[in-house]
Amino acid sequence: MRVASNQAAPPNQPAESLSKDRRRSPAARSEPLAAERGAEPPYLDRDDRVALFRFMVLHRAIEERGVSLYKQGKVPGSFYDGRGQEATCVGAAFALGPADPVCPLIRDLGAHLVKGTSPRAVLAHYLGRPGGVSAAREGNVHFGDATLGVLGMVSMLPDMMPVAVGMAMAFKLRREARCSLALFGDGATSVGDWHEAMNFAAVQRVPAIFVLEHNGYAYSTPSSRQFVVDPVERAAAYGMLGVSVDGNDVEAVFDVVRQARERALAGGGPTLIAAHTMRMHGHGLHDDASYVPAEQLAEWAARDPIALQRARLVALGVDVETISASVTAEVDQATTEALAMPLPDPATATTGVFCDGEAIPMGLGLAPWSGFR
Amino acid sequence: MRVASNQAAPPNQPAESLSKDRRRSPAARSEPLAAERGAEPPYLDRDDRVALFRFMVLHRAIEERGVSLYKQGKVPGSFYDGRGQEATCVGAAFALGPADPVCPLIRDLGAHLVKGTSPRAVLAHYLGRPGGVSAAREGNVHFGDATLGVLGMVSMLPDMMPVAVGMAMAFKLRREARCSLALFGDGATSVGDWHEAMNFAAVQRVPAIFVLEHNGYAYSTPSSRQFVVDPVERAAAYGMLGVSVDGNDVEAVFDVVRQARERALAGGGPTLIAAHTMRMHGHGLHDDASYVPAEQLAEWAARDPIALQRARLVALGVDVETISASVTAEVDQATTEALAMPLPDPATATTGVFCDGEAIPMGLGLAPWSGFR
Amino acid sequence: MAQLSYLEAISDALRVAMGEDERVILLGEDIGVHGGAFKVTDGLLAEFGADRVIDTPICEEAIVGGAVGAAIVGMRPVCEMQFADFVACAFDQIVNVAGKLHYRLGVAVPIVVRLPSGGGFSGGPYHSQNPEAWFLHSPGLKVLAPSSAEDAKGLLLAAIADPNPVLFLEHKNLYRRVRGEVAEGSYETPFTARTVRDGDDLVVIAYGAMVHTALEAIEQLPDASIRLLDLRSLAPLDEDAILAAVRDCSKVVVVDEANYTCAMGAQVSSVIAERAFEWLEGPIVRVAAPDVPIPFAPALESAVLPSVERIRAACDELLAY
Amino acid sequence: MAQLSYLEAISDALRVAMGEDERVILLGEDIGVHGGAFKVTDGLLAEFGADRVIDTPICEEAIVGGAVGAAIVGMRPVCEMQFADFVACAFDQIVNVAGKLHYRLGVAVPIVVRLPSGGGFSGGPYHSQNPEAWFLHSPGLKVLAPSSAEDAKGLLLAAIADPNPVLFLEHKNLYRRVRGEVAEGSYETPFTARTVRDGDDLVVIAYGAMVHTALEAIEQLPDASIRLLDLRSLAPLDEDAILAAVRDCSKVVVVDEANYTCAMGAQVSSVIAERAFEWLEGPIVRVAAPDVPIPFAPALESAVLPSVERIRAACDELLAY
Ligand SMILES: Cc1ncc(C[n+]2csc(CCOP(=O)(O)OP(=O)(O)O)c2C)c(N)n1
Ligand SMILES: Cc1ncc(C[n+]2csc(CCOP(=O)(O)OP(=O)(O)O)c2C)c(N)n1
Ligand SMILES: [Mg+2]
Ligand SMILES: [Mg+2]
Repeated sequence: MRVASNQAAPPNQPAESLSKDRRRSPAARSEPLAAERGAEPPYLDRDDRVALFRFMVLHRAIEERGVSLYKQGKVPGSFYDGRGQEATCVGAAFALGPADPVCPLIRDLGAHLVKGTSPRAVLAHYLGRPGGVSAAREGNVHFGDATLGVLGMVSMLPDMMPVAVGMAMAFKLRREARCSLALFGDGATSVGDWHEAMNFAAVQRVPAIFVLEHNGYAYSTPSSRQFVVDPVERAAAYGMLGVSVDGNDVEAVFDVVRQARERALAGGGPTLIAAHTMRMHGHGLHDDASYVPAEQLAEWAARDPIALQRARLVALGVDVETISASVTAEVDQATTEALAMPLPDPATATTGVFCDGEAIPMGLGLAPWSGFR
Repeated sequence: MRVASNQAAPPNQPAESLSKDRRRSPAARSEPLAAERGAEPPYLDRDDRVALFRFMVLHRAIEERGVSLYKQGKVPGSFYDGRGQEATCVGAAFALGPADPVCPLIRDLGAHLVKGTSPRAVLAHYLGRPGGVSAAREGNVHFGDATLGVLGMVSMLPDMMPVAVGMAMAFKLRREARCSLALFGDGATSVGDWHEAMNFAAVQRVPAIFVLEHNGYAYSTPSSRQFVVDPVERAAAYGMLGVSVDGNDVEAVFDVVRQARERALAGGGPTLIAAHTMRMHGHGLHDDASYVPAEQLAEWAARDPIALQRARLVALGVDVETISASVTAEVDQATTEALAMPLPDPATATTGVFCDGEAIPMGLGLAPWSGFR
Repeated sequence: MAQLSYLEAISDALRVAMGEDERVILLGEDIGVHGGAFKVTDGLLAEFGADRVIDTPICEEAIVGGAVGAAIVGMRPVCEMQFADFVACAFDQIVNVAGKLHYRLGVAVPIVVRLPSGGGFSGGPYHSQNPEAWFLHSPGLKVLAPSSAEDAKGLLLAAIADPNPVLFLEHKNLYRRVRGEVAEGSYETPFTARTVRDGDDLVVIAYGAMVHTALEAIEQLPDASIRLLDLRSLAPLDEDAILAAVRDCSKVVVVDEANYTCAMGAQVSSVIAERAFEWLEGPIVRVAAPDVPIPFAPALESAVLPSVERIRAACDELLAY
Repeated sequence: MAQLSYLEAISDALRVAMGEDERVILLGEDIGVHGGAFKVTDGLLAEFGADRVIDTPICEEAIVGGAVGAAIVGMRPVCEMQFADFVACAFDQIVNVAGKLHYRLGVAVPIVVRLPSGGGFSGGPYHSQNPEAWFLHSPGLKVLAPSSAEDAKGLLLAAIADPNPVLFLEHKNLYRRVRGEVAEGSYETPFTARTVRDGDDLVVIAYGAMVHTALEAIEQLPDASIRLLDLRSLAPLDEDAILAAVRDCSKVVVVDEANYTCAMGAQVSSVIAERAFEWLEGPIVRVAAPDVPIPFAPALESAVLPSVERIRAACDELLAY
C-alpha cells in the first residue's frame, strides 16, 4: 500500500505521477463506505439496536442530571455535555471488542457507558467524589476508567491521538487482534499533534481508528475559520482511507467503525471517519452559544439521533417507553448513591503522583455488540 | 475559494460532496505548472540566467571552502552543506522581490547569497567571527541577515513555517504587495508545526510560499519511513495549490516560485511547491551517508544542477569558465578577509539577550532578477 | 480614574494599545466574535475589525510563531492562550524561536503572550497551572504577573511597548475578584517590585494571586510588623528590592502558587541565600503548591494551593525563630 | 567488569534491557539503520529487529505520545530525542500527558525519554541545552542525570524498570570523554545521591558533566577538605544526602550547567536555606550558566559554561568566608 518514495523512481520523474497513481488506488479515495442501513442491518440484531438506543438515552439522561446537579451547585468547576452527538460515540464504541481501548473526548460520555462505566461512577465523578472514576482529582469530562479500556482525555487537544497510535503500534508488534479508537472534534484537526499522529499511524500502518466528530464548531469558531477543506480529505494525503458518515445515525456510525476495525485487524491500517453532527448545547454550560444561528439548531434538532433510533425501534414494535423509564430509574438510583458518597479526604491530595507498585496495563471493557458473543 | 463548512449545507448533506467539488476546483489540483523552459524562457533574460548560474557556483564554492576550513580545524562545531540542492534555493530566492523575506533551511546557502549576504560574512560566520552574520553566537547553517530580509533558521524543524505565515499575515493586513517564502525538507513535513502553519496559512489565505526540498531523506530516514504519500498531495486538502517541480532545474524552480508569488500578491493565497532534488553529501560532514545507495547518487550526479545550467549557458555562448574563475577569486578573497577577522571577545558573551532599543523590523534584500529592475 | 476589575483593566489596556498603535493586533482562539473564553477581548472585534482581532484555528504553536513573524516585520502582536495551561502546546516557539532570536541574530521579537493562569475554582489539572517557571528558566523572555487592576493595565501596556517577547500571567482568580482605581488612557508600570505594605520584622515575597492571600495572612498577625513585597515582574527580577527588604526585615517567607520544585520561589530564595546571607536571622521559608497536579475537588484543591492559613503559620513560626 | 565509555554503558543498558524484557522497545529518529545521531543504538536494529527499534518520522510529540500509548498497554518504550533541545517539541506530551496520568486516573506510564544534553563542543544555542529544570517543575516526572559510565548504565536500567515516566539526561560531552568499570548484565542504581569525594570544609553539589568540572576544581585546592556530592537523581531529589552534607560541611557551592534562573541549583539552594539554615556558615554559592542561550564560538561558549576556574574561585572565596 505504501507508495515508493521518489528515490525509487528515476530521478527525473516527478513525484506527481506517483501520487496521481496513489489517488486512483482504492485505499486513497475518500468516499463513504456502503452503509448497510434499513430495516434489517446485517450486523445488528434486535437487541443490539435496542442497546444502541438505550446507551444514547442513558448518555443524555446522565448529562441532563449532571446539568441539574450543576445548577444546584453540587457539581464543582465547569460542565460540558455532548447533547446531539450521542450517536457518534455510542455507535463507535459499540463496534469495539473488549480489548480495544477507546480515547473519548468531551462529548463522548456514551463511549464510557458502552465500555462498562457505571452511571453511578460518572455522577460521582461529576460530583467530585473519590468513589467516581478519577478519585476526585479530575472533573467534568476529563475522566476514563482504564480498567475498562477507557483512557481519559487530557485537555490539550488532541493529545490522545498520538497515544492511541502508540497503543495500536503495540498491538501490531505483539500481533494481537486489537485496535485503538480515538475520538476528537473538528477543531482538534488543526493542532500539530493531530498531524503527527495521522502521519505516524499511516507510516506504521497501525490498527487505529480516528473518529472526527465534525460538529462545525470549535467552541465559537465555525469551520470556515478552522479549515478550508473538510479534514476528511486529508486522509488520502496521509495514505489512509477517509470516510464520511452521518454522525447522528448510530447504526451508520457503528457500521463504518465496524468496517474500519475489520480493516485494522486485517492489517489494512488506520481509517479516518468524519461523523457529521451538531453540538446542540453551548461549548460548556457557561456558553449560551449565541454565535450559532437558530435555524441551524432547528434543522439539526429535527434530526435528533435519539429520535431517529427511537423511530426505528418503534417501527420494529419495541416498547421504547419502558426503556426510557428504566434509564430514568437507573439514573435516579445512581444519583442517590453518588450523592451519598463521601467527599474526598484532603489528606489524600498529594498521594499517587507516582506509581509505587507494578504498572498495570489497561484492562478489558465490556463489548455489548452481539458480534462479540 | 473557501469551501463552505458543513454548517452552510443542509445538515443531512455529507461533507463528502463538498470536498469532492473542492477536488475539481483548479486551485485544489496538484499538478505542475506549465514551466516555460527551453532556449528563451520569457521571464529570464541572458543576464538572469547567468546570475542563476553564478549564484549556484558561489553557493557550492563557499561550502566547499567551508568543508576544507572545517577539515583544517578552523570551523568549530559541525558542518552541513547543500551540495546538489543549489538550484532549489537559488531559483526560489531569485523570484523574490526586495521586500519579500525568506526563511532558508540548512541546505539553502544560495538563498542568502541571492538576498545579498556576502561570501565574507558567510565564511566569517562559519569561522565563529563576530564580523559574520550572527556575531559568533551561531554556527554552521544557523544564520540569516535580517537586515537583508533573511530570517535565520532555528534548529527545530520547521519552526520558521509559522513565522513565515505570520509575516505574510502582516503583509496581507497592511495591504502590502509582499510575500514570504519558507524552505524546508521532506522530513520537516511530519512535524506538527508544519501542519499548523499550512492550515493557518490556507485559512487566512496569506501571501506565503512554501518550498519543500524533497531530497528523499531526513538524515538517514528515507521517505518510505517518513510518509506514505508525497506531501505535495496534502496541499489540496488544506485548500491551497500544490505544485511539483524539478528541484535541480534552477530556471524551473524560479518559474514556479515566480508564479506562486504572483498568485500570492494577487490574493490567491499560499502555494506549496515540492522541489525534487537530492542531498549529495551526508546529513553533515560527520555522516558518511552509507545508507544511501550508490546508484541513486550516481543517477542524481548525472543531473547536477550546476552542470545543467552550465550546459544551457554554453549553448547560449556564455563564457562560463570566466564566471567560475571569478567565483573562485571572490571566495579566495573572502576567505582571506574572514580569517583575518578577530575572534569574539568573551566579555560579549552575555550581551544582547534582550533588545534594549527600538525593535527594528526586517530590512530589504537585494532582488537581482531583471523583473524587479 | 475609574474603578475597574482586574479583567476590565486588561481589556482596557488592549483597547488603549490598539487605539494608539495600529501595529497592535490580537491573535487567539475565540477572541473575536465570542470575545474570548473569559471575555477579555469582548467588543474589540467590533471596534477594531477582523484584520486586527484574529480568530485562529486551534494551533498554539502557529499562534505564537505567527505572532513572531508579524512582529519581526513590524507588528505588535498580542496572543491569547485560552488557558495558560495550553502554553505547553506553544512551548517550542516561545522558548526556541521568540526567546533566542535577538541574542542569536539581533532580531527583536516584540510579542506578548497572555496567559490566564492559576487555580482556585475547581479547574482541575489542566485549567489551574502556573507555568511561569518554565519561562523564567528560558533565556530571552520577560515574565510579568500583576496582582492588581492598576498594575495589570500598566504592565500590559508596558509589555506591548517592550521590544522583547513578554509572557503576561493574568490570574484567572483575580479577574473578577479584584478591583481598583485605574487611570484612564495610557501609562506604563515599571518592571520592578512594589511594596504593598511596610514592615520590618519579616518580609513576605509574593506575586499574582498570592499577594492577596499573603495580605490576608499578614492581616491576621497585627502584632508583627510584616512587609509584603509584590514582585510584579518575575523577569527581569528586581533583586535590589528583594535584597533591600531582606536587609530591613532579616526574615523571609517566599510564596508561590506554582509547584514547589524549581519555582520562582526557589530562585528568590537562592538569590537571598547567596547575596543576603549576612542579614538573615532565620531560614528562608517557602510556601508553595506541592509537586502535584492541581486536583479538581474543592477539598483537594484547597489542600494543595497555598492558603492564608499556611502563610500565616509560616510567618508565625518564623517570627518566633 | 569491562571498561566502557559513558556512551557504551548507555548502549549496553539498552541491550541488556531489550534482551531481558521483550516489552522494551525503542522509538526515535534515525535510531535504526543509522544507529542514532550519536550511535547509542548502533547494532540494536540488527539484534532486535525493526519491530523493536523503530525509526520514526520527525515528530517528537508523536514519539512521546506513541510511547505513552504503548506503555499503558504493557510495553516499556524508550524514546530518543536526537538532541535534548528537541524535547521542547515534545513538551506537552511529557508534561501534560505522561506526567499527569497516574495522579489523575491511576494510569501508570512506564516510559523513558533519553535526552542527549549539554554543551561544550560548539553546538550553539540549539544543541547545547540542559532542559531538566522544566521537567523538575512539572509534577509526575522522574529526572536522572548520571555522571559516570557505571551510573549511566545502572540508572538507565532502573529507569526502564520504573513504572513512571523518566527523563534520562545523558550528557553529550561525557559520551566519549568518560570511561569506567561497568558491571556486565543487569543492575540498578538507586535514585539517590553519591558522594564522589569526601571532605568536611565545604560541599560542592553537582550532577552530570559538572561533576567532572567540579572534581577538577576541587583537585586544584588540595589544602581544603572538600566534599563532592553527585546528585545523580534530580527527581526524586535526595534531600537527606544534601542536608547531611551541609550538616557536615557547613559551606555549600551548588553547580549547574543549566541557565541560572529556576535551575536545579536554585531548588537545592532553597531546600538548604529552609531546612539547613542553622548549619550554614556562609552564603549558599551558586555557579551556573548565566541566562543566555549557549553561544557557538568557543571563546563565547567557554565564557558562559561553568568552568573549573569559576568553581574553584567560588570554593576559594567561600572557604575564606
Ligand atoms: C490545544 C488546545 N487549545 C485550546 C483548547 C481549549 N478548547 C477546549 S475545547 C475547544 C474547542 C474544541 O473544538 P472541537 O475540537 O471541534 O470539539 P467540540 O467542542 O466541537 O466537540 C477549545 C479551543 C484545548 N482544549 N486544547
Ligand atoms: C523538531 C526536530 N527534530 C529533530 C531534528 C534533528 N534533525 C536535524 S535535520 C534532520 C533531518 C531533516 O530532514 P529534512 O527535513 O528532509 O531536511 P534535509 O536534511 O533532507 O535537507 C533532523 C531529524 C530537528 N532539527 N528538529
Ligand atoms: Mg467541533
Ligand atoms: Mg530531506
